[in-house]
Amino acid sequence: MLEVSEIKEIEDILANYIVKKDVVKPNRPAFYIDANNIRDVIALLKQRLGDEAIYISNIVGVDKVSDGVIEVNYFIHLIPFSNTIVIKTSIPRDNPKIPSIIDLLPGAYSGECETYDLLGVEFMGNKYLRRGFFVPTDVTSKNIFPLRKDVKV
Amino acid sequence: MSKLIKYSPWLVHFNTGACNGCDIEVLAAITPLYDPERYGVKLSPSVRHGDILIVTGVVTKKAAERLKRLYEQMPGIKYVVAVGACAYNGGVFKGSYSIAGGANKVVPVNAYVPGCPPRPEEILRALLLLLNREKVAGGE
Amino acid sequence: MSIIRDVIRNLLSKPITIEYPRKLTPIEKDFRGRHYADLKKCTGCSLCAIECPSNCISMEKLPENIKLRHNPRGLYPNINYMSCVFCYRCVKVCPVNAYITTNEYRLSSVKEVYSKELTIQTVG
Amino acid sequence: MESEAAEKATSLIKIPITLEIPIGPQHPAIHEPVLLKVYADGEEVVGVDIGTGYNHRGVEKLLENNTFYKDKFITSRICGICNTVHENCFVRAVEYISGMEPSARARYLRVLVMELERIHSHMLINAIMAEIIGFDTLFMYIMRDRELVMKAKEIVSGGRVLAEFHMFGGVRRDIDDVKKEKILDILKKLEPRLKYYRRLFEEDPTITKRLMEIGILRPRDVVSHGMVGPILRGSGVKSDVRAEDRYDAYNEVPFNVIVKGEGDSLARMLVRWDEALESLEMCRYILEHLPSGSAVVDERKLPRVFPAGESFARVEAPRGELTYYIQHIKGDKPYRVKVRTPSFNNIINSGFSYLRHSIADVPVILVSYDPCISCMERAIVVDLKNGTEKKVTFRDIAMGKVRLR
Repeated sequence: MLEVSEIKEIEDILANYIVKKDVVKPNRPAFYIDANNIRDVIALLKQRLGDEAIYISNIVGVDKVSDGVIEVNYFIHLIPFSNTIVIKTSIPRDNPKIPSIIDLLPGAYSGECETYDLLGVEFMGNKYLRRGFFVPTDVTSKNIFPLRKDVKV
Repeated sequence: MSKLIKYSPWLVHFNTGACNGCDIEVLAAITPLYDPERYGVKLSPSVRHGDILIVTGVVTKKAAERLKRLYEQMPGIKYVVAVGACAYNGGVFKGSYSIAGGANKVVPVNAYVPGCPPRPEEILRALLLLLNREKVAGGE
Repeated sequence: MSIIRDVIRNLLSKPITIEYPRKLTPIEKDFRGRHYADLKKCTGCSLCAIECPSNCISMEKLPENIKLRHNPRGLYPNINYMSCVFCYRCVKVCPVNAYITTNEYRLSSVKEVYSKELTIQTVG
Repeated sequence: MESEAAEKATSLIKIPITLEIPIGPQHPAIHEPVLLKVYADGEEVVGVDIGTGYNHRGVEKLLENNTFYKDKFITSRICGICNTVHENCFVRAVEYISGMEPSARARYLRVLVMELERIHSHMLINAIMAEIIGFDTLFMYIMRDRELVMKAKEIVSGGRVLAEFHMFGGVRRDIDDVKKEKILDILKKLEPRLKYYRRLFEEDPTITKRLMEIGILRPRDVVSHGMVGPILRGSGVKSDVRAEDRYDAYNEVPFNVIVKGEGDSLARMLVRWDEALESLEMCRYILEHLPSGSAVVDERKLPRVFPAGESFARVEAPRGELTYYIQHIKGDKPYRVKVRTPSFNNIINSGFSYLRHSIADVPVILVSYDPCISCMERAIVVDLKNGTEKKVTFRDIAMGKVRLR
């Protein structure tokens, strides 16, 4: 598990980016950051903890219809601390754009392509985004992103 | 079942988006423990020689037209066995946007094997039922 | 070290094949097989039909000649075995434990197989 | 990843939709609908594009439209070979939100079912690897011995493949002493066979010649591409979710994490054999130290509505780290469920690892990742220069019988 000292260490690495702190059950520290400095946060983590220390475990897009925002959460696993931290960002729902981290962490290729195909989040700088990565053609032809909440599929 | 393929039907197996639970049961059904080769049943090296098409999995829309093309590529006398609850009408995945909802919506199905996944013996017995080669004990 | 010794030993030993339809394979007695409702206990509350993950239980009217005091609505669950995934959610969630479970797995056929006759037989 | 590699490639291998392992005419084949476009320059692979989407069943949209109880049965059918692990991860994610606590006996039984599944999943992929390199007899032996583990799983959970064993707050069935004895002597029969196969994979020349030094992955590449599980541990990175999260009974059951440094296909398969042996020891420990108490939970008294919350559960699937993220606002239906399976990272991000290998090694490397949507059978070899197309079976590629130029 993640001791307090380790959380302290991560916090001061990311000190000037964190907007709000939170905990995702059971004990994953979560940090809200502004959407367009995701690249600096990942670069900082890689540089401070080393190349073999972090891998991107998961990219989750959540469509929050009520407050008109798409929440993009990056789950990054830190091998030395043996726990996963969550970096939460939120982008406007009508024109969801966020810088891609595929050149920093090539592991994000599958997560970004899927989030684009299912939720329509545009990852700027990732040239492998295409519709039909997962979704069948008759849904893509109607230009629908199936995981959007206001969509009838 | 026509006389020509009654004694050596070859299988073609197509996974139209299954959780591969049925696939490993089809795999177990063909290993020597149950040994379908006693009845001449074995896997055909290519679609062109296949007689029985085993369909597993919920037929996703993307895999549906491949299933149709595969069915047309098979020679004249052909039978389709839908293995598992998903191949019948989608099983627990009913209502999802990306499935065509059952193999009988794409190809004519001759026999259904219920279960999730069905036991290997049950898959073998369904083939024998289709072949009506055996006074199959129990069940109809 | 290679596999030859094992191969020779297997060549000389008896084949492990079970001649399936003639000799039946050993099945655990609590293997999740065919299950059907017992009308002596079923109260027709249709909770199993709501809870079934693959929606393969349809509640049907009892035939006219059967009147059951504990089943005022006169409904009983009819399971479509082709679409059933044998997860036994209905067996576990039934408030009166009205399901009879067997380890019968030989159910394949050319058309749908329902649990209607078995359920009616429990009373009829 | 490498579509710009197409220019200098001289031939392109398009592997069509039905990807089956070429287990020869009389063998079964696991067909998984994935499309692998291999751009080859002569014999050497220049680029690989992985086409996905044929197995997409829209599970996440389905999970949002169904109650938690129906979701438990849908999640355990996402992958048939590792269904107890999917169940466990989803059930624990909900337990973190709702605060339910399974009893000690239930936690032990959960680990027992997951470890039995790890043994049969590792045996299956080693059998398929033996098949890929043309070692048919070994495939048949491993599949015959795997039936023992399926019988043990049937005794514990009532189902050969799909165990339906977990429920929020505990398990759905219990085992008594008769079943315990039956499983113990199954494990006693299984142990010599597993040790025999492990030694065979290490010393048999037909296997080591094909697997050694093939698909070497440096730790830095493996971690940066987000690959998980035996691939990570085969390249010397010590990261196992069971040791990190210590969920269920993994803090009480002694086990050690297997790490090998070579990073080639043989190291990955040996990590899997060692893990299977480790699981067997854990199962034996669990059966002998099973705490008393009630493990079965009464599904009639479970709450239908859960408090709002957000949880991220991780579990060590046979193929790697499997994670479930649930966001729940109100009612009995989750607001968002994200399932990230190990093969999602291992296969889709693995395009980089086939480079500079000969085409005959592409199937070996692909199967060493234990793809849950795996394996290819027939390839259409397109000679870009004179545009001829040639149909060749994947087995011939794997056996190196294909002369491209």
